[in-house]
Amino acid sequence: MASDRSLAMPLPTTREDRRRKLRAPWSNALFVLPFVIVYVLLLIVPLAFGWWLSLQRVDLLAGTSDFIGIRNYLDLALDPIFRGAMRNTFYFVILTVPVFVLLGLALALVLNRPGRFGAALRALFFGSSVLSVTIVTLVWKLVMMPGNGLLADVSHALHWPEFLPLMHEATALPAVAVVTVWWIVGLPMMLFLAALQQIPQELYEAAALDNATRWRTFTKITLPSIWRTVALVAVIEAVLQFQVFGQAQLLTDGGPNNSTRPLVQFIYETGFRQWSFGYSAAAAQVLFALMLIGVVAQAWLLRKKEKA
Amino acid sequence: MSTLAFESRPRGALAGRLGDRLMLGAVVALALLWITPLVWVLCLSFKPNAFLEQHTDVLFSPPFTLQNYTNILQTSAVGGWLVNSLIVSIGQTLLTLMIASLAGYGFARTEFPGKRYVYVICLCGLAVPEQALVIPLHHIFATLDWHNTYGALILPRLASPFGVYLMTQYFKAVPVEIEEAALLDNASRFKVFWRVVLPLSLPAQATLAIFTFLSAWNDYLWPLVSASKPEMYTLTIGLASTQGNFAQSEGIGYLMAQAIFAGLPIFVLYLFFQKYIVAAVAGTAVR
Amino acid sequence: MTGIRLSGVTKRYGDTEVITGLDLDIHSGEFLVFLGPSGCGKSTLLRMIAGLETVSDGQISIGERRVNEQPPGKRGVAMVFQHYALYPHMTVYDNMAFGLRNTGVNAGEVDRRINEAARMLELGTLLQRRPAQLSGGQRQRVAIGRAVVKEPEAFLFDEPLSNLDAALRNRTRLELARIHQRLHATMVFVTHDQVEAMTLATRIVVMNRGRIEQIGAPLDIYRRPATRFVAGFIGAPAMNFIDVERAGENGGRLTVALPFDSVTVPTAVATSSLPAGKLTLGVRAEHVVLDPQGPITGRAEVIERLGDRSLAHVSLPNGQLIVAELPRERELETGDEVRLSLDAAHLHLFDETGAAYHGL
Amino acid sequence: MTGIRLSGVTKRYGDTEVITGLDLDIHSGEFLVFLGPSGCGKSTLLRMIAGLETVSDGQISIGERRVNEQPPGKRGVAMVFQHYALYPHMTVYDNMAFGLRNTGVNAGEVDRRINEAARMLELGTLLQRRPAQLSGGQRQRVAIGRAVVKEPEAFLFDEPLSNLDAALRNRTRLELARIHQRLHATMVFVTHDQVEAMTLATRIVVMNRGRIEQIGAPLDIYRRPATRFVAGFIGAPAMNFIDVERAGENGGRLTVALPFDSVTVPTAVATSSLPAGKLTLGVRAEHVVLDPQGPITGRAEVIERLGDRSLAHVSLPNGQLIVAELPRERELETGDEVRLSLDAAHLHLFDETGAAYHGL
Amino acid sequence: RTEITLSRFFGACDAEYGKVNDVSKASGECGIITTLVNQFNATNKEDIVVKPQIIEWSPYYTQLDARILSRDVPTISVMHEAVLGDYVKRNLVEPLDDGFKSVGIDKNDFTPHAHRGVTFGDKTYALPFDTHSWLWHINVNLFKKAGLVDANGKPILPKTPDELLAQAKQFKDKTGLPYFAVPIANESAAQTRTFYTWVYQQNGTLFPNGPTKIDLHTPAATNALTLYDKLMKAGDITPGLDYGAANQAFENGKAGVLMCGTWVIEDFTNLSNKPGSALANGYDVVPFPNLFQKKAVWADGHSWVMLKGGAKDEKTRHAALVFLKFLYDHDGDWARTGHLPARQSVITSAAFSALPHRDAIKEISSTGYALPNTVPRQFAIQQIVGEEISNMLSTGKSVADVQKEAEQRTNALLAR
Ligand SMILES: Nc1ncnc2c1ncn2[C@@H]1O[C@H](COP(=O)(O)OP(=O)(O)OP(=O)(O)O)[C@@H](O)[C@H]1O
Ligand SMILES: Nc1ncnc2c1ncn2[C@@H]1O[C@H](COP(=O)(O)OP(=O)(O)OP(=O)(O)O)[C@@H](O)[C@H]1O
Ligand SMILES: [Mg+2]
Ligand SMILES: [Mg+2]
Repeated sequence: MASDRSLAMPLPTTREDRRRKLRAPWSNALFVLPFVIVYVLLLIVPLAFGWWLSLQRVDLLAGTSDFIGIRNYLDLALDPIFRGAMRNTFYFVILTVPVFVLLGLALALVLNRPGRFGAALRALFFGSSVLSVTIVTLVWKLVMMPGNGLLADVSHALHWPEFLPLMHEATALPAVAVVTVWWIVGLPMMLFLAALQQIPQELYEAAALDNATRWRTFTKITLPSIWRTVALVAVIEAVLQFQVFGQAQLLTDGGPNNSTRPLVQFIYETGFRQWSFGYSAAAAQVLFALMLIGVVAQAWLLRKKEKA
Repeated sequence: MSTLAFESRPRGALAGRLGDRLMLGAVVALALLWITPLVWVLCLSFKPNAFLEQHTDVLFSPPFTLQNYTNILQTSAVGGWLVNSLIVSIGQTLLTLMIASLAGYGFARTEFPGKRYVYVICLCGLAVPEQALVIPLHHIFATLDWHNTYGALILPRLASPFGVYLMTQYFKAVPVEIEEAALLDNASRFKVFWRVVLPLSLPAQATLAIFTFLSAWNDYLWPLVSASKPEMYTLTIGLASTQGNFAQSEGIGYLMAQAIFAGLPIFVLYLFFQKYIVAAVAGTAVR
Repeated sequence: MTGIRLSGVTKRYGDTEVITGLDLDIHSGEFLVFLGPSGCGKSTLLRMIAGLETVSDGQISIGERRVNEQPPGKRGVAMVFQHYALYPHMTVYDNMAFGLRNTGVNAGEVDRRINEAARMLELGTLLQRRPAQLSGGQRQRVAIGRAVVKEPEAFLFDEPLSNLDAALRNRTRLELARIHQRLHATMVFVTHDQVEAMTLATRIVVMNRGRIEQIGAPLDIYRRPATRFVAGFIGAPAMNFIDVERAGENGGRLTVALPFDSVTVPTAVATSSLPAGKLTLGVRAEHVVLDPQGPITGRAEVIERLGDRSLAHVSLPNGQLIVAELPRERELETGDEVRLSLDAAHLHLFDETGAAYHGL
Repeated sequence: MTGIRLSGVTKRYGDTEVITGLDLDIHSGEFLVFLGPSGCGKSTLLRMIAGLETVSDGQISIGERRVNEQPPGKRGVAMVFQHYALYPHMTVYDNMAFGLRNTGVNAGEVDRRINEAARMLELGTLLQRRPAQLSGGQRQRVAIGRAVVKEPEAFLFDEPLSNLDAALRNRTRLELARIHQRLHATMVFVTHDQVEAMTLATRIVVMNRGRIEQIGAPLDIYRRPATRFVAGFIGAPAMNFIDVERAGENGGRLTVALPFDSVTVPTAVATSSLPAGKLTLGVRAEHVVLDPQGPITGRAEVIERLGDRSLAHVSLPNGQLIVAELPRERELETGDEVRLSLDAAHLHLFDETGAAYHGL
Repeated sequence: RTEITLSRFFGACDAEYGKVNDVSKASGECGIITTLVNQFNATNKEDIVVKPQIIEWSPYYTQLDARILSRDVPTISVMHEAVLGDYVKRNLVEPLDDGFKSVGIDKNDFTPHAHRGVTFGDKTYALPFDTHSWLWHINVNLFKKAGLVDANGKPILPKTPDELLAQAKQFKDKTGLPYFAVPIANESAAQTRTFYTWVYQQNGTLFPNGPTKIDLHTPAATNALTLYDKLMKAGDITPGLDYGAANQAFENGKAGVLMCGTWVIEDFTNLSNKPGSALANGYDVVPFPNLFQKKAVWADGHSWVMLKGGAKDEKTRHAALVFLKFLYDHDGDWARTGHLPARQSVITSAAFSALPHRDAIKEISSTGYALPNTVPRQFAIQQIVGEEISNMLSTGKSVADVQKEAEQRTNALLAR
C-alpha cells in the first residue's frame, strides 16, 4: 500500500540508541545539503540584505544611504497607492488561485488519457504558456482593443454594445485574471497530471467494481490520492499570483485608476523607476510577510483537511 | 497489471457514455477558445508590419510574408543568444532537477536531526518574492564581479524552493516497500534514490524539467540586469533589444514572429517530455 | 442468481495470446473453481469477467445480457483481487463500506453487514485501521470482506485465501461455503490449494496455457483426469508416470510391461479403447503399495514425514523415482530396500497426445 | 554463514505491542520456519531482522555483530517480501540484477546467476518483461529470484510460495532445499503451508500473538505440541478436542471418561505428570479410527473427499463434531451410523493453562 | 585599434541595414543610427570601432543603472535630456566642454532647446542629438468633411480653449467622429505631454516652490486639466484607446486629430501617399496650436553622454569624442526620423526644409519647453501625473481629486 510513512529506519527508542541516533543519520542530511547551501547563499543572505536596505534611505547610484529605521514602513502604511496595490494583489489572488486549482484539475482529469487526441489537447492547453508575457499581453490587448479588436468584432456581429473590460475599474483586474488563466493554466494541469499518474490503477479497478460513480470515484479515490498535489498547486499558485506583475503592467499599467496595480509592480516602479530603493525594499519585505502568512495559512488549512 | 489495458481503465470503458462525451465536448470547446489567440499569433507573424499598423483583425487573407522570420534569422547575434539561452536554461534545468530531487528525497524519505525545521525554513523561501532579491543579488554578484557570466545567469534560480517542495510531495507518494526492497538489495541511500525513486517519479521529473526550463527561458528581469554585454544576452533579452521603440504598434508581426521563434524550443521540449507526463512508464507500482 | 457464459473468449496482449478461444458455461449458483499453473490466464479470465480487462475476441454474458461493453460496476459481480487493491487512504471499515454506500445501502444495513463480515473474517478489532497497518493475511481478509458485504449475484475470487494460515483458511472456507448457500450466488474461485478446490467446488476447471484442459466434478478430475497434464497437475504429490510397453491382454484389459526387470502389470483399461503408439502409465502415490510380495523392487531414497502421512521416494531399477505413500503404521528408513505393487484398478494410461484412459 | 540472535525483541506500533520480548537463536545454516496465525507478527519479525523496521526494545545480532543500528543493506540478508515489492520500472532481469550490481558483481557472474535462477524458477521466457506484465505467481517467483541470486548469508522468506500452484510449489521447494544445501545459508521462512513447513524445516517456530509458543523439529511439533494452541494450529484438519473427566488409571497411565455414554478411553499419559484441574483430550483425525467394535457411536454428517483421502465429520452423542480420516478402501455416506475408537498411543491431554501432556 | 561601446535603444535592424554603410540609404530611427555606426566604423581614419550595445527601450534605464552599479559602464550612452539631470547630480556623467572643443563640436550651434537640455550650471554634459516633441497630426480629409479647412485647403485650427471645444463639436456633428484620438489606456506619457504643453502655453510653472515640490493647483494647471476634462466629457476624445489603437484609429480615419510625437511623421507621410488609405492626400502635421498666451509645447531630446568610468583611458575617451563629432556632423541625417535636429545650422539648412512638413514644425526648437532640469526623477513625475490624468479621462475622476492626488504622490516621491 502506498503508505506515507517515511522510511522508519533507525528511530531507536532506548536512551543509548537515542544518543547514537544523533550521530548516525546525519549522513542523510547530505541529500539536502546542496540545496541548503544554495538556499542560504542565494536566498537567505540577499533577503537579509534586502531587509537591511528597507531600513535605509538609499541612493544606490549615488552610493549614499541613511539609516532611517522603520520610516519606510510607516510611509508605506500611509501610501494610498501601496494600499491599493495590496488590495489589488489580494483580489487577484482570490480571483485566480481557485480557478487555477479547479480548472487545472478538471483539465488534467479529462486529458489524462492516452492517445493522440489527449496529447494534442494537452499540448494545446500548455501551448500558451510558452509565450512570453509581452506577447501574451500584446495579443490580448489586440483582442480587447476598442473599435476593431476581436472582442469588439464579435460584439458588433452580435449587435451587443462594445465591451471594453480593460477600461473599467470593476472589470480590469478580472480581465487581467482571465488573461493570466489563459496564459498559464497549462502548468497546474501538468502538476495534476503527474499526480494522477502516480495513482495505482488497481484502485480504480476496485472502485469500478464497487459500483462507484464517476463523482464518487473522483471524490473518494482520486482526490484523496492527490490531495498533496492539490495543496501543492494551491500554494504554488498563490505564491505565483501574489507576484503577478508583467500582465498587469503591460495590459493596463496599473490603471484604470490604480485598480490593477499589483504589489510587485509597485515594488518595481518605486525601485527601478523612481530610485527609491529603500522604500521599494520595504514594500518587498511586506509582500514577503503577506505571502508567508498566506502560504502558511493555506498550507495549514489544507493539511487539516488532509488529516480529516 | 494493465499497462496495455489502458482502454480498460474505467474511464476508457465508459467512453461511450453521455457524461463523458459532454465533458470531452466541453473541453474541446474550451480548447477552441484557447487556441484562437494562438492561431492569431501565428497568423500575425506572417503579415507585414506596415499592414498590421492599420489592421490586426484580418487573419487568413493576404498579404503574407516571411519577412518577420528572416529578420530574426538575419540578426547576426541571434545564434549566440540562442546558445546562451540553451546553456542557461538547460544548465538551470539539470541543476535544479538534481538539487531539488536530492533535497526532495531527503525531506520526503529520510530522517536526520532537525529535518522538520530545515524543511519548514526551506518552504518559507517560497514566499520570498523575486523582486525582493534582485537588487541584493545584483549587488552581491557585482561585488564578486560575476556579472556577464553563465554562472550569474544560472545560479540565483537554483535557490528556488519550488522544485524541492514539488519533489518532496511527489516522492511521498512512491511506495515505501519498493524502496525497502532496494535497501535490502544493498543499494546505498543514494542509489535507492537514483535508481529506484527517481525513475518512479518520472512524471514529476518531467514536469519540473519543463517548469524550470520554461521559467529560465522566459526569464527577463535578472538576465536584463546581470547580462549587460550583448554577447551574453539570452534570447529573450536579445530579441527584445532588437525592437524599435514603438514596436508594440509598429512591429506587431515581428513581435509575433519573435514569440513563435522563442516559444518553439520550449514547445519542442514539452512534446519530448510529454510522453513521460502521461505515460504510465512508471505506471502503478507493483506490490 | 445468474449464470455466466463465455464463448470464444480470447485475450491478447500485443502479440502474446494469453487466453485462446475459451468457451465456458458457469451455471447460476454454481461454485466453480479454476485450477491451473502459474501464468495460465486465470486472473486474466476473472478480470475479463469483471470487466477490468477488455476482451480481444469473443463474448461474455452474465445472465442473459451480453456484457462485453458494460462497465464493471454494472455487472453485479464482486471481486477479490489477487493483490487486494485496498484503498490505502480508507480505514478497513470504509474499505468495506465504500461499495455499499455507492449503491445507496442505508447506514444501518451497511453497519450490520460489515460487522457480520468482520466477525466471520475475524477482523473485529481492526475496523478502524488503515491497510498499511495490517498484516498480509489481514489485508487479504479485508479484501474478502469488501466483496462479501456487497452480497452480489456473482463472486470472483482470485486466490483469496493464499495468505491465511491453515486454521483460519479452514474457517474462512467454511464461511464462504455458508455464504454460497445463503446467497445462492455464483462463485468463481481461483486457487492453488487442492483441498480448497476439492472441498468447495461444484465443478473444477483445469486450465493450461490459456485453454481449458478439463471441466468436471472434483473427484472426477482427481480420479479420471482427462489428460496427462491434468493428471500430473492435480494431486500432491504429483502422479507418477512410467513409460510402458504393451505386454498383453487379460479379459479385454491391457497388461503393460514396465521398462525394467521385465515386470508386467495388469491394468483395468480396455485394450479396445486404446490407440496405437507409445503409452505412459500413471499411478498416484497412494496407489503405489508397499507390498512384500510386490513385483517391483526399489530403494527408499527420501522419506518425507508430513505428520499425518509420510511419503517415500523410491528409486526404481531404471533409476526413475516413484513416490509411494507409506501406510501409517509402517516405518521406513532412507536406504531401505522395498518391494512395491501397483493397484491395478487405479492405474491410468496416456497416449502420445496426452489423452487419458481409465479403468472404471 | 552466520546465526541470528534475537534477545528481548519487542515491537510496538504506538500503543499496540505486536512482538513481545522475543528471544530466539537461529543457528547458522539452519532452515527455520515460522508458523503462526495471521497477524501474529511474523512479517514484522522478519522485517526487523532485515532492518526495515526499527526495534522498539531488545537486541538483534547477526553473526557476532549487533545490528540494531545497521542499515538493511549492510546486514547481508536477502528478503522475499510478502507483497513482492518488485521494481515496477525494471525488467525481470534488472530486478534480479539490481542487488548484484550494487555489490559490484561482474556482469558475467550476474548473468550466470540470473540465468540459473530463471531456470530454476521457470522464468526463462519472462526476463525482459516488466512486473506489471506478469501474473501473480510469476511476480512471486521474480521476488524469490531476486533474493536467490544474491547468495546471501541469510535468507528471509515471507510466504514466498503462497501464490504458486501445487506442482510448481513442489518444484520450487525442492530448489530452495537444494540452494540451502549448496550455500549453507541460514534460512528463515514464513509459511502457512504445513507441507512446506514439515518438509523444509530443520526447526519450526510456532508463534502466537507476538510470542513464541513452541520451537522444535517438525515432527516433534506435530506429534508433541507443547500447548493446546500449537496442537490446534498445526495439522489439517485441526486436532479434535474433547473435554474429559479423569476416570482412573491403568499402569500409571490415565484413563479418561468422555462426556457422553460413559465411554472411557485409556491414554498413554502418565497420571503423575498431570496437574489438578480440568483436562481436555486432543486427538488428530488420523487417530480416530473407524472401528466396528469401537466404543464411541456417531453419525457421519459430512464426508469431505479430497482425492487422496477422505475426512468424515462425525457427530458425537453430545452433539460435538469430531473429524476422522477414512481408510482409503472404506466408503461412507452422509448419514451413516459409525462406531469409532481412539488410538490410545496418540492421545494428548491439555490442562487448564493449555499445557500439553503426551504419552510417549 | 580602439574599441568603444555604444549603449542605446532604438532597436536593431541587422536584416535590413546590417551591411549598409551609407546613411543616406536608411530611414527610421533604427535604420539611421545603425547605418551611422556602420558608416563611422567603415570610414573613420583613426581605426576606431564602435560596438553598439542595444537594449529594449522600456527597461533601458534599469539596465543602465545596473551597469553603473556593477561598474560595467558603456563608453557612450544615449540618454533623454529629461533624466540627464539625475545622473549629473549624482556625479555620474563626464562634462564634455573640453572634449567638444578638442574635436570641434560647437555648442553654440545647439538649438535653444537642446542647449537648455544638456547644460547644467556652466557645463555641458551631453551631445544633444535631437528635439522630439508633441504634435497634432491631422486628417485633412475629415477636416474638409467637417468644414474646418480654409480656402487653401489648410485645416482651420482653434486659438482658444472655447474655440477648440466649438470646433470639436462641429467636427463631431459633421462627421459623427470624435475630434481627437489620444492614447489613454495603459498610457501616461501622452497625457503629461499635453498637460505640460497647455501649462507652458499659459506661462505657467509646475514648480513654483523649488524643484522638489510640485504645485498642481496653479491657475494654469487647473485650466489645462479642466480643458482636457471638458473635451473628454463632450465626447471629443475617442475613449479607451491605447497607443497602438490610437494610431490605428487615426490611420483608419476614425478621428480628426491624433496627438502624438515627431516620430510618426514619416509613417503618416508615407501613408498619405498611398491611394485608398484614409489619409490619402490628406495628412498634415502642426505643432500644438496656441490656445493661450504663447506658443509653447512640451519637448524632450535624445542626447549622448559619456558616463564616468566608461572610457577607461585617454585614448578611448578621444575615440568616443571623435565618434560624437561624427554624430554631430550627421545630425541632419537623424532629422529624417521626424525628430528636430539639435543644431541650429541644420534647422536652417535647405535640406531640412525640403523634408515634408518640417517647415511647419521647426519652430519647436525654440518653442519647446521642458521641466526645469533641476527637477529630479522627471520620468517618474511624468508617470504619476500622466496616470492621474488618465484616470480623469477614463474613469471620470474629478479635476480636484486629480490635482490633489497627483500632487501628493509626486511630492511624496520627491521627498524620498
Ligand atoms: N503500522 C501498524 N500499526 C499498528 N499495527 C500494525 C502496524 N503494522 C502491523 N500491525 C499489526 O501488527 C501485527 C503483526 O503484523 P505482521 O504483518 O507481522 O503479521 P504476520 O504474522 O505477518 O501476519 P500474516 O500472516 O497475516 O502476514 C498485526 O496484527 C498487524 O495488524
Ligand atoms: N500486460 C501484459 N503483457 C503481456 N503479458 C501479460 C500481461 N499481463 C499478463 N500477461 C501474461 O498473461 C499470462 C496470464 O496471466 P494471469 O495473471 O492471468 O495468470 P494467472 O493464471 O493468474 O497466474 P498466477 O496463478 O501466477 O496468478 C501470464 O503468462 C502473464 O505473463
Ligand atoms: Mg493470478
Ligand atoms: Mg505477514
